[in-house]
Amino acid sequence: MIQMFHVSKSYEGGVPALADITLKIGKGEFLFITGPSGAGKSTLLKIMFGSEPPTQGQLILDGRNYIKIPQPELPALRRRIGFVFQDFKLLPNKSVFDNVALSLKVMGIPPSDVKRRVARMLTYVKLQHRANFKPLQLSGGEQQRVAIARAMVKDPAIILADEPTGNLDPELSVQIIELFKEVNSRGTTVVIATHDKALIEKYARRTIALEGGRLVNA
Amino acid sequence: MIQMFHVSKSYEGGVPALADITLKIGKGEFLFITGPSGAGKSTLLKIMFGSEPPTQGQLILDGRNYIKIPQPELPALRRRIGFVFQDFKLLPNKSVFDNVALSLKVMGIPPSDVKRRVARMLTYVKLQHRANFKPLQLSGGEQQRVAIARAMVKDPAIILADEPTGNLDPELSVQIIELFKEVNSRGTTVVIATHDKALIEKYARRTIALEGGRLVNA
Amino acid sequence: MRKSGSADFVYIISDALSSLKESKGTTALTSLTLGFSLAIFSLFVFVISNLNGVMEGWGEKTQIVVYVKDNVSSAEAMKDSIMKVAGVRGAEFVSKEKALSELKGALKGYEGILEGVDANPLPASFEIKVLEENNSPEGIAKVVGELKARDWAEDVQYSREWVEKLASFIKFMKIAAIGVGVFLGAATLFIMSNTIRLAVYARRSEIEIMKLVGASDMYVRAPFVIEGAVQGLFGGILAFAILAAGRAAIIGQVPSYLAFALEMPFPVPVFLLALIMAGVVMGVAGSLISMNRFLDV
Amino acid sequence: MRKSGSADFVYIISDALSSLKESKGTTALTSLTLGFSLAIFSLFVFVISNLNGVMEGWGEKTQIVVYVKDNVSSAEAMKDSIMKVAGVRGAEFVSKEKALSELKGALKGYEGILEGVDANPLPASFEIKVLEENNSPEGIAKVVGELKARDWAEDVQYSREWVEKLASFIKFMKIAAIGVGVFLGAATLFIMSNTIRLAVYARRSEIEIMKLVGASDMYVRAPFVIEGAVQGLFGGILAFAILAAGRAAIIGQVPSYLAFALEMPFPVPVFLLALIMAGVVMGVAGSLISMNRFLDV
Ligand SMILES: Nc1ncnc2c1ncn2[C@@H]1O[C@H](COP(=O)(O)OP(=O)(O)OP(=O)(O)O)[C@@H](O)[C@H]1O
Ligand SMILES: Nc1ncnc2c1ncn2[C@@H]1O[C@H](COP(=O)(O)OP(=O)(O)OP(=O)(O)O)[C@@H](O)[C@H]1O
Ligand SMILES: [Mg+2]
Ligand SMILES: [Mg+2]
Repeated sequence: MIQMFHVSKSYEGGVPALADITLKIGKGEFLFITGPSGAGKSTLLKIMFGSEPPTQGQLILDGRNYIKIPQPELPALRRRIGFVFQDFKLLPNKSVFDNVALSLKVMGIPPSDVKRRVARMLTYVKLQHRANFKPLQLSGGEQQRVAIARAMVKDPAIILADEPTGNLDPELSVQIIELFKEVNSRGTTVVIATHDKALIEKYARRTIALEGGRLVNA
Repeated sequence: MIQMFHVSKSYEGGVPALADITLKIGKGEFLFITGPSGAGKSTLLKIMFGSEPPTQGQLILDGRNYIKIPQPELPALRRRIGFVFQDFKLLPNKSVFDNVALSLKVMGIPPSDVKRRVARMLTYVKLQHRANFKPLQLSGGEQQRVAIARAMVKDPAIILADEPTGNLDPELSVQIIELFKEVNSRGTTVVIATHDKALIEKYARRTIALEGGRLVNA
Repeated sequence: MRKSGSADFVYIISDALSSLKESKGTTALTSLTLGFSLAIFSLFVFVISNLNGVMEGWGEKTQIVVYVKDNVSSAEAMKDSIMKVAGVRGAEFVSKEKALSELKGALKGYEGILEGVDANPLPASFEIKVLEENNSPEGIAKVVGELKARDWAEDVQYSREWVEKLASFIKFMKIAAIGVGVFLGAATLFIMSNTIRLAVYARRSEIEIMKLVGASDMYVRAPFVIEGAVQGLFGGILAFAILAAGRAAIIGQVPSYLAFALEMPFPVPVFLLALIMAGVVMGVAGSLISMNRFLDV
Repeated sequence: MRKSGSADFVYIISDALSSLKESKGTTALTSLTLGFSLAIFSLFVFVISNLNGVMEGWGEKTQIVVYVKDNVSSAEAMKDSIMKVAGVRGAEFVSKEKALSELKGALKGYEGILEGVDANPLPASFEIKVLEENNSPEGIAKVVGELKARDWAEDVQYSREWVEKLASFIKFMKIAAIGVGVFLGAATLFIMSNTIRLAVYARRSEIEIMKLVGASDMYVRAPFVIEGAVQGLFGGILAFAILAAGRAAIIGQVPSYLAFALEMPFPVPVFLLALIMAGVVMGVAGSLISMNRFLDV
């Protein structure tokens, strides 16, 4: 599903964020990425998502080989990937419902389906009572759950989640990971970047660790 | 130092976020606030900081009784309180150094002192090599540490930290809490809202828990 | 992998409309700026169109006078012959008698001066008007040359100085009008595009997020197109309202011999439509151009 | 608790300056808009000042003519007497001989008509100019009344129609100029304040964060004041440059008898300074007013 060969990334200003990453993630896999702050976890996820081009190396998504994913293909690719951003990236002027619905609307799903699926998804993340709130009227953890709902509602082929439980209490964190496990069991590839040792230990899935931009176990 | 009597808070739209909170935090105390997502932790901190007025009840800060803290007194109050915002609130156009320096500059500290103190603070949070970066060029955890540095650099009388380790790995989290402990041992009152059970257990300080806006143990 | 369905278009429009509601504030500010800018520019167009009319009127007054020999040809024959000259638009016969009575009028109060004069010494003449396109020093010279060749013509007079002065004045006014027009056009375009750019700039992160969620460029553009169109529509109507109100306020004060200055150069609906169209084109183009560089996410 | 130290002011200024660097983009856009708006408004002021000059020139031409009886008084005595009338600015004597030669000039080619005339039947006269402030139908009438009372005055003539037409024209032009001026002033003010408001709006979260970190209102305002001043400065200079360049481009094309239309109404440095001051005042006031509502955090 996702393969990387000798991928390196340096940001402008010469900061090396990733160095020589070779990695294979199979279809339907459930993978944790861990590592200290600044190790390159978010960068790795952004490269898979096509929002940061790698400086070197190659990326294979669905058997297609990319050096840099061309701009016109990005919308189609992104509709297949659910991304939970570390900083949420919610639209501040839209309600919780509309933020979640957006990722279905851009795919052209009919309105009645959208309504049903968004409502169900909000129930899963326990935000049904906040559907009409704007993001700035929510607590940190509530915003994070909106971001999760938006990524999952479209039943994507791949879910990339960047620190999805950083603002959630342990009980809720477990419930969210259970949600990820459930969609994973229906065939979705799930990649989660996290610091939460407790979760990694509890679920004991394949885990890769980054440090200073390098894989330290794979 | 901080006392609250029967404080309630309802946001516009009628959402009750806090109900009848009576609470006393002594000078030099170290307090954890915990509770599930949406319980009202951030709201409680914002009331102590004067950036959200309570709907009901009274607040005593330094022996002065406030119903609502008047606008002209806020700058002086805020210079005495270091606040780590859950969403960081960094100035996007200013460098890491300038973001941290700002909270000293607004107090009129001389430039040479500012330089020295900011540099030392950045070393404490392990960001000396990022001093000239802009916030958007930082990883999530790095941004969080800038926010922490900005709150601590001015040696405030009170530190209010909202989920300060949500984006940090466990080792770094411990180091940051050690920092808080150190300033606390020099007399600073520290209040930390956190979900991190491991930290709470490890440090075993006074902990209050909120649920649905109510204190469940005090 | 789902392909875009038929609901696409509906979403694009309905989302764009609801986004319009969310950004009422900046849309209103931008509409006002567009309106005022358009009003300034069309005030200029208005003044210039009417000035043009005045200048054409002056042009009409340029006259050539042919004094004719007594008893050589009939007035009708001479007039026919004059009208055949290329560039002549009209000719009016002034008889000897009329010439004398005009002189008497000019000497009013001192007619006595003419008492000793028995025979009428004044010649008859034709006052001639030339066509608009011949109303230049060269054009006039050509007509004068042809008229001089007539055997019944005693003398041909025209004020070379007046013709040249008028021509240079009209030329200057045209250059000045073009200069001011280009400046005002550039200024209003600039102001409008800057305003739109600032409004779009405030929403750059929205554009980024939409793209990250998988929206096509069209989906992201739609709200800006509709917003630009609405701004242009309101801007155009506002510009029209400002001008109409200004004209209404001033029209009672105008002495009647100056009323021409406030004539509408075009029919009112054409004017309104032109303003709206100008506003919409500018609003839409401005929005699209301004947002384009944020699309590359 | 530390009190604000002496470094305060230095920080406020230096931070404001570095914030200016960070927001170069919007500052440039706003400067351009300010510049163009100011240029539009001052183009109008420029045109109006010069038109005023022209109208005053016309006013000067209003003349009253007093025809005097032969051999009653000396020219000097009559002139002195005329100059004593309130409202009279100047009087020019036209002798009988000059009047006759002027008539001959008017009849050029047909002087023969006057051959039989021996005695000069034309009277001497004075052409009189009135002061600016008397240049109204009533003012003229008063002067005429006084002149008629002189015993050496044969007749006093003036064109009532011309005086009234001119007065109503000037009145109309003044109303129109005020109307257009008010409109342009309002429009440019509006455009500038909207532009500034949009630029400030894009930075509202910065203001909030500064306040949350404990910055005083003054500290938060300073960058906006300085930015507004810089925008105004550049805007004023730009407006001046546009006008100067436009004038330079057009001045070669102007026929000499129209050169007055391009005269600078004020000395150049005054004009530049006025534009800069207008820009700075608008920029600073606009910034402060726009940001104020975001300060309440
Ligand atoms: N846009 C950027 N420009 C320059 N450097 C960047 C940029 N984004 C990230 N970096 C740097 O790249 C390194 C890796 O960042 P990344 O966000 O991938 O870390 P991370 O593992 O997600 O950390 P965290 O756990 O703190 O979120 C960091 O040192 C960061 O400073
Ligand atoms: N500006 C607001 N307007 C309306 N409701 C709000 C606003 N801010 C917070 N709330 C609501 O108040 C409740 C408490 O929010 P608060 O941010 O205090 O929670 P929290 O304990 O910090 O949660 P988290 O752990 O998720 O950050 C939430 O249900 C939230 O939706
Ligand atoms: Mg990260
Ligand atoms: Mg919170």
